[in-house]
Amino acid sequence: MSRTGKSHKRLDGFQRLLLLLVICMVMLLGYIIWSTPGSKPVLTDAVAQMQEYSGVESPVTAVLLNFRGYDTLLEVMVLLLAVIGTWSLTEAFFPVQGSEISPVQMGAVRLLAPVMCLVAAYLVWQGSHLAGGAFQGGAILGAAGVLVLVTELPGLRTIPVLSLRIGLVLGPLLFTGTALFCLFITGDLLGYPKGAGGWMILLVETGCAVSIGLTLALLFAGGRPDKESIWKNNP
Amino acid sequence: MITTLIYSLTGLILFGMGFFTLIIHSHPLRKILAVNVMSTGVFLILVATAYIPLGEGEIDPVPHAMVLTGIVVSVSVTALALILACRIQETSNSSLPGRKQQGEVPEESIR
Amino acid sequence: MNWGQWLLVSILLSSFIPGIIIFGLPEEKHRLRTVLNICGSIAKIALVLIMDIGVYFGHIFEIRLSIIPGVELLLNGDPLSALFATLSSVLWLLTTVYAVGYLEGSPNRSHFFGYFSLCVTVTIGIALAGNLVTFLLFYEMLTLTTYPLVIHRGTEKSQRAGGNYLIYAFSGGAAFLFAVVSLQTIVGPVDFSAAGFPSSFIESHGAALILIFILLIIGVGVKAALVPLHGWLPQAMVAPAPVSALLHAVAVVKAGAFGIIRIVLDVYGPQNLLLLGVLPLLGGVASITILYGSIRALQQDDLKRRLAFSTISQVSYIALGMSLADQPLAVIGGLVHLVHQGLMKITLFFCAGNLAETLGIHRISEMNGVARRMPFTMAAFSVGALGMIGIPPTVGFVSKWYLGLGGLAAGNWWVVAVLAVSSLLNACYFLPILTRAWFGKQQEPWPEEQYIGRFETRLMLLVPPLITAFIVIAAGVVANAQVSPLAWVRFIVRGYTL
Amino acid sequence: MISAELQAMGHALFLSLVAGTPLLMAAACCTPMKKTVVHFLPLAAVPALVVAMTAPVGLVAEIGWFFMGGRMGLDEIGRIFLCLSGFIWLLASFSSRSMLKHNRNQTQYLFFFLTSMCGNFGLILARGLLGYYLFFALMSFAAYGLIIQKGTEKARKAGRIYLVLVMIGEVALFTALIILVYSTGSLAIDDIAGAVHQPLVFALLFIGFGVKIGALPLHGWMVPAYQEAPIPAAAALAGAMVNAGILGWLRFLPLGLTSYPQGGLFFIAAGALAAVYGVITGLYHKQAGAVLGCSSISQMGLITVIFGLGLVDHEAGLHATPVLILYVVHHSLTKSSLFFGYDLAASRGRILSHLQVSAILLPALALAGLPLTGGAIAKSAFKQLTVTLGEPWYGLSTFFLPITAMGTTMLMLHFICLLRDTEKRGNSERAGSGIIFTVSFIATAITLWLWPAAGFFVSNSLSWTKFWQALWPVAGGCLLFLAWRRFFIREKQTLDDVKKQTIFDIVLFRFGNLLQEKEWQTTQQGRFISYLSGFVPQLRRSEKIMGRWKVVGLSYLLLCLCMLFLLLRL
Amino acid sequence: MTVFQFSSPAWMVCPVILPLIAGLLCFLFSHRTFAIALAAALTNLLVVCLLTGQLLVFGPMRCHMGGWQPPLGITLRTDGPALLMLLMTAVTGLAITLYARGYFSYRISDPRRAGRHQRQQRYFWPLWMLLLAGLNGLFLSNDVFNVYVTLELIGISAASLAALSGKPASLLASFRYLLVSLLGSLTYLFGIVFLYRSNGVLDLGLLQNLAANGLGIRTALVLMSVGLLLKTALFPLHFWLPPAHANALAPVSAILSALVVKGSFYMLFRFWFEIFPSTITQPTLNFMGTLGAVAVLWGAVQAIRQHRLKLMVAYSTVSQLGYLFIAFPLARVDGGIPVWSIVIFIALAHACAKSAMFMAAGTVFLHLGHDRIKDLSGVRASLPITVFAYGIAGVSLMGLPPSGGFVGKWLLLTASLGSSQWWWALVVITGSLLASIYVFRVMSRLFVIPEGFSLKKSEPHFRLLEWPALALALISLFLGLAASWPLHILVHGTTTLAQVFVGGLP
Repeated sequence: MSRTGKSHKRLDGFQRLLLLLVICMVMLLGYIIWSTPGSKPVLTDAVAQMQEYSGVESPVTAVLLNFRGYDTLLEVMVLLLAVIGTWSLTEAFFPVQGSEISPVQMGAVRLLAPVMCLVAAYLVWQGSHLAGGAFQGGAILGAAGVLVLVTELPGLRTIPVLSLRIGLVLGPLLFTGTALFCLFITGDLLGYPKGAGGWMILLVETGCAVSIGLTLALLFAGGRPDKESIWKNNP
Repeated sequence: MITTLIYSLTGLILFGMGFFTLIIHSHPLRKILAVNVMSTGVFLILVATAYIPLGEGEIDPVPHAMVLTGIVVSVSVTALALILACRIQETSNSSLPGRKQQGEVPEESIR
Repeated sequence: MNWGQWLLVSILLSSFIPGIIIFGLPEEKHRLRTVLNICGSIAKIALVLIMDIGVYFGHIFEIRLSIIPGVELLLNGDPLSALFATLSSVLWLLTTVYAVGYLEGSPNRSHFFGYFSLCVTVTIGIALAGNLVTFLLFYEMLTLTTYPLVIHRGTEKSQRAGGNYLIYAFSGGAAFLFAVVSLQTIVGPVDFSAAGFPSSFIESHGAALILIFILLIIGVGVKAALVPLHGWLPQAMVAPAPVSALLHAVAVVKAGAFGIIRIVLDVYGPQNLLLLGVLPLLGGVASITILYGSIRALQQDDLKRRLAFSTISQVSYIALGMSLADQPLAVIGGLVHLVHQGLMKITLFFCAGNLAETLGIHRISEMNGVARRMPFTMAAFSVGALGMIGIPPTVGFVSKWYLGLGGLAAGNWWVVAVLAVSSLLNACYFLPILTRAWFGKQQEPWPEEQYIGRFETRLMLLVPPLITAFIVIAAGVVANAQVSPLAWVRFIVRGYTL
Repeated sequence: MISAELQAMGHALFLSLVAGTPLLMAAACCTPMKKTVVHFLPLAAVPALVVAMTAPVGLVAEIGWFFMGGRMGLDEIGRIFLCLSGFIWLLASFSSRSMLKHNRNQTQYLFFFLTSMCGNFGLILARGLLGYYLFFALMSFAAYGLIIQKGTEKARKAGRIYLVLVMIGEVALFTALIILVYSTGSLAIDDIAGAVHQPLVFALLFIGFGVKIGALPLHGWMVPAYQEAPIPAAAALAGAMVNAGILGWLRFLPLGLTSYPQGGLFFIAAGALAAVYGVITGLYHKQAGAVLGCSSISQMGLITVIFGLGLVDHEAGLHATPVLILYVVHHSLTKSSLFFGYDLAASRGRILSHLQVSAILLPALALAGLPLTGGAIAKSAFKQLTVTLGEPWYGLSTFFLPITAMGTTMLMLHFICLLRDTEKRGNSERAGSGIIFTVSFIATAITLWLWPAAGFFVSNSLSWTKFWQALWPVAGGCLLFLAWRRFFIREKQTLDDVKKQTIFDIVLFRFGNLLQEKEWQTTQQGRFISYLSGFVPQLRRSEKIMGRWKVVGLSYLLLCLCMLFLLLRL
Repeated sequence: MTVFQFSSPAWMVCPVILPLIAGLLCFLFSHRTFAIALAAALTNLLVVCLLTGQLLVFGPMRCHMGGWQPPLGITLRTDGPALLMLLMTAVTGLAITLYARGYFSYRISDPRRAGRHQRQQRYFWPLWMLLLAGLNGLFLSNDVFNVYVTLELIGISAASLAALSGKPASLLASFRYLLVSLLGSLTYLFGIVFLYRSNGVLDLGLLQNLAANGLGIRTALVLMSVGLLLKTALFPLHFWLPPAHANALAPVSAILSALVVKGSFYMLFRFWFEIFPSTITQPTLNFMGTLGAVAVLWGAVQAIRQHRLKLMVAYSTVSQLGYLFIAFPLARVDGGIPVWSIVIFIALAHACAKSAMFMAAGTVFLHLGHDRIKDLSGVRASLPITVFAYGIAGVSLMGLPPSGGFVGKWLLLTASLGSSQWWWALVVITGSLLASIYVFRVMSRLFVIPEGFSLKKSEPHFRLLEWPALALALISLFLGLAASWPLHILVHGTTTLAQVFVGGLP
């Protein structure tokens, strides 16, 4: 059994049985995939038809933030939830105290971080017509945040907790606010008013990108900041 | 056609492997990774479906949006799970001070 | 809602509201609690009497409340329910008075009296139930409301007894539920009516109906303590005496017996049962119970346990009467025993409680000469015991008489034999108690003599058994009068075309 | 109309007084008035005598509400019995009154005394089945209180034996009555006359009333009860209450209307055996009361024989009835006067004068049938009856009657001897016991002579042959007794019925032990739970196993596959 | 504005958006979080009542997100089952909100660990509000993929909530819960893939109208069902539930047991009974019924032998969930009341009763500092209302009349006996018998006041702990008497469901 620590070397009978079953299952599903070639999605045409009303040119963004914007709204909440969850669990423990950081790394990060922010902003803007958008931008931002965290630069650490919270909530709140605003204007949740779709989506995406970036960075930090907005084991 | 099939089957195999790892291995990190592999497999199949019916360059944007959402969800859950695992490790280590350096969660507790 | 419906509701509320208020009362306000209890019970008696009169003159009391299609709550005042309701409400008043005296100074009284009132509410509900679903509702609630009373003492033993009680009661309830639903799926919603369901179903669903009948009887038989299902009753004796009185005479056992009556007379109807041919089964079980209970009672030295086994035996007279459902005389005997057994048994339990509370006597072997110390209590006890044996002119004789006549009319000689043997056995376990108490010589001091006062015990403990003992004799002596349990039962039986 | 109703009410009240007076007085015993009750005790029996003397025959009163239909009435037989019982109860209450002056337990005694009196009177007047049964039961159970009065171990045992037998009798009677009522559909005694056909009912009635008169298999209570009861109570028992059994037979199996030869044979056999048995066992008793009890068994045996003869056919029944009543009257008076004599002896101690001894000897030998006494008249009537009935019975009586007479003589002499040895009971001499005895003695001596209804039998017995026939057994008995006393009596051969194991004990202890208190259903709380808890380790383990990821994976896979198979219909 | 009209379908978004905003605000602010949450819960209840009124007046409604009709956009809709679930969530949620307030303020009043408890409260509110939003979203959703997102929302917040207490046991349980939840979601997503491949639509309404007999659809259904079953903790996959539910904080336990499992079950119910009823075969239904039956018995037996109160209650959930599945094989019985409505009704009754029971258990835990069953004696003296609530909730779980549980069981019995499948009836009856054993095993302890017991005064905070539990228990009790009302809502206007079940099956 795996308890002995040799699990990765040899499989016992039970595990073999499991393996067999998994293989059966995979083969069965594979057969089904193979035998059902798939039909032409109804949606594709619809998306193509409605593209022009969506306010953006990229179909993916249109689906994400307009046609199925409600999904995305909830999804942003999922991300926020992850942060709340981690914060409720533990305090941040990164970075490990006392590890030496080479000056090269410091320098590189100092150089890279603003560039990454720029790239992120570009990606968000680009999202309206090409591949890109809030998530991509947010990911880059998050990476920048991680770099800053790794190098113990004061950037993130000195931000007060309240500001962090605001930053985290900014995107979702903006999104929800926009949705509600649309509800009042057009009677539909996220039903962007005609013509206003483009910039509203951009607004939402920008807010979300900031929040997503912050979220990812804070997830990396692995816990809540303590009260004085300074990481627990700040030297 | 065949491309999508290959993608799909690869995704399926990834799913199966992930699943097998999930149920066989007891280490929390492995489990988290296994789940990630599984989700990757599912995303792969999903992305593959986007190509199916259309010939020239056009893709179905809906699966893409779905995959994007899925990835975000996966990231969130992974993060949460990792931190949970760490926390479990911390608490179990604090109860067993001798094993602090080992970093291994007792298997019994995870099963 | 017309006045009749208000009456039904207020009959239920007259004990429910005091019960709820009592739950909220602090422990110290015993005076207020007593007043509430007594007022509630007097009001209930008055209301029930009004209903009796109404029923006698043919007024229809009925409330229907449909829950879902097929499940309807129906409260109904017919002569049979009036009988049970009157019995319960009268005995409740006495038991309340007794309990107030009995529990004087003991802890958790507001809890006790709260459940006490609820229990009676539920019992009256059983009496008034107009269909099987309503009956089931109150039947299950009865288990719940009596359980806290059974474990009132809080000892390990009482908890075990309570647990056992629950297991039995809930198993019975489960069987009952199963049967009720099955019956409904076959014959549709069943209201209690003199005719029973149409006999056309018997041809199509004979076997199922027999099975359902057995299940129904098992369901109510648990509370009525028919023999294989009686195990909880002797154990429940750990409860305080008023609770035992309540269990045996007013509520639980009676509810079971009443259920048997309802099932036989109103759900199936004697004619259908005759066609199905299941009545001998009931009769057999009842006879076995009668004899078994008596024999077991013989072996007990604990007074209350002996009384408990005696209850097992006596309540089955009712079942015996019902097993001869096509014979009006037997039905009269069974029905009237519902009242009579209640009166006699409550007397006995009051007296046993008096002995325990005043002198600390729990065992029969400690009772030598106790009648000299407590003559009135033992006089009441003797009346109850003689009634149980069936000595005229007590009420016990009246029921036996009608049962025997009914048995003969049905051509079942064994009924008379069972009655005779059971009388003998009853004598065997009651007469020694009496002789001990009256003519025995006190050899050692009473186990714990607690009360020394003007009367032999507290007045509130003394009066209820004397009243019930008086009724035991009086109801027998005036059995033939216009107003007596027997007369009412005859009135009931006239309503059935047997 | 109103006057008729009033009259009916008046009759009802009049008849109710007979049983009601003792009952009311019994109720008064439970109140602080009990001291007064003692003084007026004899008054309780007075209404009975008054009614018996004055009420017209055929007086009937209905009390509809009473106990499923109460019906009272006085017929000829009832009048005789009421008269007899009233007289004996009167004497007994006088005697009791003097006894009670020194007794602390008077309330209890009074209560039971009065209650049994009430029962006795009530059953005589009852014209309904249930009424008869009610008062019969009342009397029987109340008599238990009298028997046990002394409170000694022996008395309690005697009471217990009595109670068991009474209970058996009650149950038998109940069963018999219920069958009778079922088969006739009526609750009135008059309607069931001659309705008894089933052997079962016969047997049940024999048992039900036989207990009261000590018929043979059911005689066990009599000796100890007479021995242990206070003497006035014993007198009432022997003189009045016993008769209730006879009356019962007469009521439910009215002679002349019922004929049942086999049953009659059974009665005769049982009676004859009892007659002999009573005598033989009596000789071994060393207590006067017990000896009287045995004599009662024997005499009642004779009465049973008479009754059995009456059952042979209708004709015989008509003849037997007066004989039976005659014998009953004779026996009651004689036996009660013997008890009062015993009382006298007991209150005086050894110092009985010869006069007194010989005075007691008279009723004693009257019982044996000494010529010119009631006994002789009764026995000649008996013989006359057998003559009427024809051969087998006549032969029997010529053989049987002298033997019982001899035995009774021996028994009575034994009694007298014992009486002389009786130790003084009580603290002081009781006033009036002499007077009471005298009254009863006179009654015994003259009643039959003065009773017009018995005139036929009296005149019948007055002939030399009859005289001789009556005398020789008595004389022979005397001789035999002397011989027996001389040669056979031994100390160890005394019987003490009280110590015998009774059915009651057997039921209580043997039977109970057999069934051993096994709490197989009740001791274990929720056997179901304990049964479940037997599985606890397995359950816990399996639940743990189900939580393992591998097992989870397995079940997940299996679930997937199962559902795939089910849904895809592969 | 049209939006605020009674007839406006836009009210539908409120149950999602309001808790969402409340959650964000709760996270943002550190004070007055309770007030925000309470306001959201109350408004939620009001809106749901309004929606119910809407349903009764106008029948089922649809609300298109962003104004896009399906297949393009996402649709929310109300119908009977959805509204009943919403009502259940709103009522239970309100009670839990109040209870949680009492719970945390009691714990914070203990100075020793005030900090930790304050922190727990701090994060409890946003998590709970987002969970509420997720649940409401799930119940309203009419889109397969949207369901996935809401499931994730629920899963993550539930796992975080389960871990809130921070004890090792709860962390472990929560970790496992998270993984299971993820596995379930992935399986579900896998199912969506098949669904999308076969039909290319995600809207439930459209899926329902398709001739759904293809291999892909069936596979999709299997995968989605298995994923949902995993989250619903049906018998062989229930392993994660008891530790997660039992080790969480009391209000969290109530949420998890009463609401969260119902969410995934509700979707399963929709797929099986509304969307793909014609795809489902009777053997499959029997299979589910069998699993349900085993769950009923297994859960009850395990509950009987637990030594801790909360674990017992958790196992009772396993058992009670089985009842929902027992109704499956009876689905095709046509009678007075369609069986699918029974399922929802049972879920409703169970939600109220179980949350009341967990609340009571939590209060007892707070009061005594432990929940070992054998040491529970004397609680009645100090917490009479809690014990009463426990008892009434127990009555409903046991299925004694007149509780909601009784009516549910009655309907199940009627259906099973009416279709001559008496074995299900036997299981139902046995299950309730076993339930009575485990309920009263505790009850007998709670009721007893041992000799020389010194009364522990209950504190003012307990008012907020005791009354919500009692209220819910009473609701579960009187649900039986008012059963016709929820059943009326259920059937009202859901013609599609009704039609399918009365005659639309192969």
